[in-house]
Amino acid sequence: PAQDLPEGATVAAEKAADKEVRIAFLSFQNNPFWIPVTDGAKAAKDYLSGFNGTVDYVDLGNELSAEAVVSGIEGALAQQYDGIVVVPIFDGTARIIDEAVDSGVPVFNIVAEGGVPSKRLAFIGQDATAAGKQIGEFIVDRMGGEGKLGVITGYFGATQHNNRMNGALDYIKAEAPDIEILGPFENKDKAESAYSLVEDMHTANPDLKMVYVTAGGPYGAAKAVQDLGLTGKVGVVGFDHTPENVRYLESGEMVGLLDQAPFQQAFDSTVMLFNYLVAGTKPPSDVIAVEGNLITPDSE
Amino acid sequence: MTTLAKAGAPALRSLLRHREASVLIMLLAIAVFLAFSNEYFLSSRNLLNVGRQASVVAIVALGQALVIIARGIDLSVGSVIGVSAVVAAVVLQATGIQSLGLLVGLLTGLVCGIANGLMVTRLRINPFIATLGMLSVARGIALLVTGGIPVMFTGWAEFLGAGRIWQIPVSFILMLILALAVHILATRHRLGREIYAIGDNPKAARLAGIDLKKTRLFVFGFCGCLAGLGGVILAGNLASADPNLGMGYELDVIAAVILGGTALNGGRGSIIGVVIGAMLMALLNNAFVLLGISAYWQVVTKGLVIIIAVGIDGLQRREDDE
Amino acid sequence: MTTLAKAGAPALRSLLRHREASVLIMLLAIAVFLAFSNEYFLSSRNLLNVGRQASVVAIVALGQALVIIARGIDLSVGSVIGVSAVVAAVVLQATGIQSLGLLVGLLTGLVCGIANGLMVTRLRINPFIATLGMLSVARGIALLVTGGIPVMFTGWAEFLGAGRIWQIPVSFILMLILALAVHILATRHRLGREIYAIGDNPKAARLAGIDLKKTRLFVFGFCGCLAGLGGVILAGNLASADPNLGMGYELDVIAAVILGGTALNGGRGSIIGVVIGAMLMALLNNAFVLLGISAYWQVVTKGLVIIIAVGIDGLQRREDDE
Amino acid sequence: MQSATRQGEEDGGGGNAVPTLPFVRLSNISKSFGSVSVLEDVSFEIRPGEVVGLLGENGAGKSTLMKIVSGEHAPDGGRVEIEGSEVQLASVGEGIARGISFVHQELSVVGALSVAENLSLGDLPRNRMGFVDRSRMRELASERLARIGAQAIRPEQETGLLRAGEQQLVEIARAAARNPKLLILDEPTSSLTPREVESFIQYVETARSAGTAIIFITHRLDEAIRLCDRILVLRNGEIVSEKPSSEVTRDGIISDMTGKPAMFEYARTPEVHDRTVLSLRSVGDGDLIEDITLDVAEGEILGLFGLVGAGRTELLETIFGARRMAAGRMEFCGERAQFAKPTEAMTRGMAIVPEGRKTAGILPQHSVRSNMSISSLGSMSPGGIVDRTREASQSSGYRDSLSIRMADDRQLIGTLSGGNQQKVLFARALMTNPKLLLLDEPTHGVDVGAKSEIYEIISNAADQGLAVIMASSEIPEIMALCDRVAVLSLGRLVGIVDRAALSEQRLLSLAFEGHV
Ligand SMILES: Nc1ncnc2c1ncn2[C@@H]1O[C@H](COP(=O)(O)OP(=O)(O)OP(=O)(O)O)[C@@H](O)[C@H]1O
Ligand SMILES: Nc1ncnc2c1ncn2[C@@H]1O[C@H](COP(=O)(O)OP(=O)(O)OP(=O)(O)O)[C@@H](O)[C@H]1O
Ligand SMILES: [Mg+2]
Ligand SMILES: [Mg+2]
Repeated sequence: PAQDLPEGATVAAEKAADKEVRIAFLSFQNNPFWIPVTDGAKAAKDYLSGFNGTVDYVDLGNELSAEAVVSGIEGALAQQYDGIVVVPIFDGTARIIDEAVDSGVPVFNIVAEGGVPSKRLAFIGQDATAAGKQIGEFIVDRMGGEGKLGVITGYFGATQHNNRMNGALDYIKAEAPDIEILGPFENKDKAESAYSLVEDMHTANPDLKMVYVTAGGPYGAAKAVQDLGLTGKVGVVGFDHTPENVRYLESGEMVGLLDQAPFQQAFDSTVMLFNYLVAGTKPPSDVIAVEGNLITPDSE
Repeated sequence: MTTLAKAGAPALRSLLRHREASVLIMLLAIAVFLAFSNEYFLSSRNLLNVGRQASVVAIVALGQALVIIARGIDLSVGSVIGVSAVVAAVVLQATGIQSLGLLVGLLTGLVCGIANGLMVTRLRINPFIATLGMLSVARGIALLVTGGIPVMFTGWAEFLGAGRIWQIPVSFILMLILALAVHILATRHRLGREIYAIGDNPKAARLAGIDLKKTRLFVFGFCGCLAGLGGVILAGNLASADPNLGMGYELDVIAAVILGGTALNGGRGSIIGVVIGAMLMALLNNAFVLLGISAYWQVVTKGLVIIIAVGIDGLQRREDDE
Repeated sequence: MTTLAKAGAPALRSLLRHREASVLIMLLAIAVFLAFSNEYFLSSRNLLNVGRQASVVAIVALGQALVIIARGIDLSVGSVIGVSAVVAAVVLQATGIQSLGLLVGLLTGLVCGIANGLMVTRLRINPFIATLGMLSVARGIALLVTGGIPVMFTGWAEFLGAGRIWQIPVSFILMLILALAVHILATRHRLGREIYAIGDNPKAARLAGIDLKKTRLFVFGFCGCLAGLGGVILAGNLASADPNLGMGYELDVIAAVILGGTALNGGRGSIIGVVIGAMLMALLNNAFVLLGISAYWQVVTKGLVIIIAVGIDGLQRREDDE
Repeated sequence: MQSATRQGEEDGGGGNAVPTLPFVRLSNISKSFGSVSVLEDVSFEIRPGEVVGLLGENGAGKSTLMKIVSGEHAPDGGRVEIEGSEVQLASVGEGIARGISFVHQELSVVGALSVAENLSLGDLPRNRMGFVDRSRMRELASERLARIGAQAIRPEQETGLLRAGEQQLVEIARAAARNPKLLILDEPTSSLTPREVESFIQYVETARSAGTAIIFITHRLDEAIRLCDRILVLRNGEIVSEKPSSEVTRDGIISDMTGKPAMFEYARTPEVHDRTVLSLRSVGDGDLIEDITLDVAEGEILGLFGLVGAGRTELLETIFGARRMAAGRMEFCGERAQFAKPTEAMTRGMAIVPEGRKTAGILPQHSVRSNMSISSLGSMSPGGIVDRTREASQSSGYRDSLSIRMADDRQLIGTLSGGNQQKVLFARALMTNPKLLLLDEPTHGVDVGAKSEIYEIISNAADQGLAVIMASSEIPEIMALCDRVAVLSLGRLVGIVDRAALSEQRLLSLAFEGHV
């Protein structure tokens, strides 16, 4: 029974399963980033139901941690799912993923995975370092190769945040040594903390030109720019096309936003896993890079 | 007593007898250091920023201080901040009535606080556990109400959170007024006096005719209400009410209270100390940015300053406790 | 007393007199519910998973329980988990000697714990503040040691964290052994009895010739050491030592201790209760995964269960406290 | 002081014929806390086998002196010699090692541990594995309890659940168990029943003949005269007299303690009362007391007598709303009264001076003034804000009328002597202008001087029309003050004795009713 692919999805199911195929989709839920992820999983569920596939969306809670991922995979294995789609995010999830694969349950990683290689079927997502570099290029271009750049990172030591930060900073240091970097400072993904940091950065550096927020709460930084009357003088760059962030893109404080095509990641991965289970079709490659869509006020 | 206390003039010595003194000294020491090492530190603009950054923690800490003085603890303040902000924003969005939004924000906080109080007084649940439960329940409600998506929150809340009157942040002014009011409540009002009495010796206070349950209910309700206000200010500052707002605030707030010299086992504490404690925390963050301290050292330094600020006090005191 | 207690057989009533009873009832209630609503719940594999998931919290809670029984509190356990894991991993990576890595992990925890103990006993800093400071300092050190990048951690640690003996997770076995040992320490050993004594009445304990400082130092050191072990297990399970490992664990650990019936103001508490408390927390998480409850309801449910588990106990007790 | 010491040497030993080396000798000890000097130039000594009574008003410095002997405090000046050599004890542990055992005035048992554990605390018996040898511990406990005649206490019981008196016995047993060379007993008998006191005295006799030196602090003069070989009186931190007990008289000791001639034995002339203030009909709490019926009239002092555990405290708590009244009916000032909490009782015109000054009375971190005014803040806070001038003037008024001795009413209450703390609690109760005053052991641990002042306070209150219910274990004070006495036994009212029929014999025989 052929069905139309939902908008934003790119992979179609090859054939219906003879025997019901059960897939567990493990993800988190703590901020708007996850909404399109969930939507993608739900869309895949609807879509695959026509092919004798079941997708159970399992919420791992609102606190992102490797332990939660491990417990989730353990739970899915105990419930004898045929395949698992998971958001591993952290180093330290490789072991349990290997365990699942070794016991015959393929695992598809999405969004972000740790640096340690695992036996997962494939990974679809954005390479954080590459995304950082993409932003770095944008920053250098936008700043004209000089001036002061404030850096606010989510959690010191969080792999994804580190990679996004270093991807950008390594590029900037190499290509535009005249850009002076302030920080990094930690905002623990909090917008209010980003706000205060921008306030203080601007106080100590009246010639501040740009602010790069690697993780949560970029709109707090944008709001500070707005409240300080610096719209047009200081630009904020960050990740994810959430409504809050986009609002400041429209008013001009936010000058660049990179997204991760989360809906597509969720949908495509589930269907590719299904195809592997049903038809033995391997995904096109080990790592399926999702090109980040960088939007700027001009591109709107 | 250390030589420090012995050598000082009588005035200094009498100052040192207050528990908040050592934190004040730490605060001043950092301020003096900053004044010499960064030209912008003493600018009125920077000082006002620090004031604004301290104000939400300080406002919530005012309520927390009363709870702790009455031998309780409220771990739920961070979540109450979140749920109050989103409920206020949702109501505002639905009705468009500014005053209603604000009122509902405060009321949500109050309701959470009263629920804490009832659990402690009626169900006799340990305050730590009761409010730990509320921490989870309130956060969950905030997430459910919004579906996890931040809600726009402008208007009066934005004025409270980000507005300025002659350059002075409104939230800072509000904090000062509230601190004064709570100070008067604590030291001059009958209720405040009874709160101290309950914390000092609950059994004796009860036999002296103080209504323990009513008073405890009041402190929890009041703390919840201030957390609600804190939520409105915080969300207003960002013009957006995020269901995750205020996460982890409880530790900052309790730290401010205890840094300010309030005893965790009740009966003792000053409102001025609480404000000093909150200021110290904000000043530290300011210092990191102004001095450009390297990333990981920021984390280490924060811990050390907290330890030293209280350690000075411990060192100069005799072993009078047990 | 409620009708519940009155109606029950004498055996039930004597059970209910224990504070941990109401949490045990909650645990059983959830287990029965799960057994009916999910076919996989009772599979030995799932039950062992729950055991494994509870084990780190339980192990660290064993130490925390002793600290709390002795009238202290240790907020730094989460960070100590992190710093011990990364130091162990770094040493292992540098030397390649498995035993050394493990030993250094435990030692790092011990050192942090002893530092907490010294701050509390020598500098007379309130344990809440001292360990809050350590929470920051230890995390900062973990970041500095690793430069913020997770370190591979395999070998013995992986066996401890992820290994199984006849299908039973090693960490679960370790937890049971440690729980038994600490239970015997607490109930049968002189040191354990002295810990209860100093928590219940420090003054009387001192007058009876118990060395308060030494005993307090011991409990903080022991707790730190167990947190170190917890760090090694957790990192071993993940085969990777992340400097952010264990972040936020302190609340889970303290909740497990208090759910298990330990009094926050010292002197009372049982080790069996602590294990039950940790099991309840792990079972809840398992239930969420098995039942597919949405994240937001998970948060609400978790809070409600904690409140109800302790509330049952409060309701059936008279107002004996004040 | 020198002469006193010499006199001590001559008479020392009491019943002991062999003149031995003093076990402890203190010379010119002084001690102050902050700027307050508590002990000045105190010298005395005690020999093995001697029982020395240490008497003095509240705050005279008795406990402080003993804390110096036991190693808890270090003296500011002077010498401490033990068995002939000078020592500087650094901790209680060292004192214990030297053979000094101290039963403290404040209860210091560990409530969470069993009686057996308390009895071995600090030296728990261990088996070869290093674990607590529980059967050995229990044996030791039974043996130790039996030694002081307290075999009724079960060793495995949780200590916190015992009565105060029983806890006191556990402490005495613990101190005695160490076979100390010097046993210091700081008001050990204050919460014991007469029978327990008898067994305790027997123990003291045995220990004395075994060569233990004993220092005995008490406010019960008769007990001291009966038990001790020698009596030392401390006043304001100085030893003012030291005599063999055969040479002292009650009046003599009192005038030494107070520095004034002996006080008059208080005896109240009752007035005629008719208006009933409180009436109880078959009141019970469903637990420890039941079926209590009695009336109290305006201006009357009703005594409540009974053995420890008779339920006096529970009755007062029930009246005051601090305990649930499960059965019966209460009328207060002619109206039905059923209080859910003490606040309601207080608004209606009751006030209490509770038993247990430290645990249920004072607010230790508060000033004297705040302690006095805490119950009356409602009446002195127009608009909620406390009128501080009024508070200060009220406070100084009561300070004068109850003659509370202190430097400044803003000092912490803990710095006052016990008697003065008790007067502050009276001031707190009286400041609310009650119609009914409930007193529970109002002179517990209060010295003779303060006692007579408190009697005067109580009597004056009654003269001004207050109804007073006074629970007390001290027969003399009941006899001196009460117009009628209700006697409780095992939670029931066993009789009400009128003043005319009042005698010690009658009270005791009623109180023992129902006891085997
Ligand atoms: N730790 C302390 N700090 C300050 N003052 C103290 C301390 N201990 C005792 N005092 C003061 O020393 C004086 C003597 O106290 P002490 O306890 O020795 O009296 P006491 O003779 O035992 O009286 P009581 O009969 O009431 O027990 C009192 O004024 C008391 O307030
Ligand atoms: N049967 C009992 N079991 C446990 N505790 C008891 C019992 N009876 C009395 N108590 C406790 O012992 C203490 C003294 O008992 P109670 O108040 O009945 O005696 P009382 O007549 O007031 O004597 P006193 O005031 O001299 O101690 C109280 O704290 C009371 O709660
Ligand atoms: Mg004394
Ligand atoms: Mg009594």
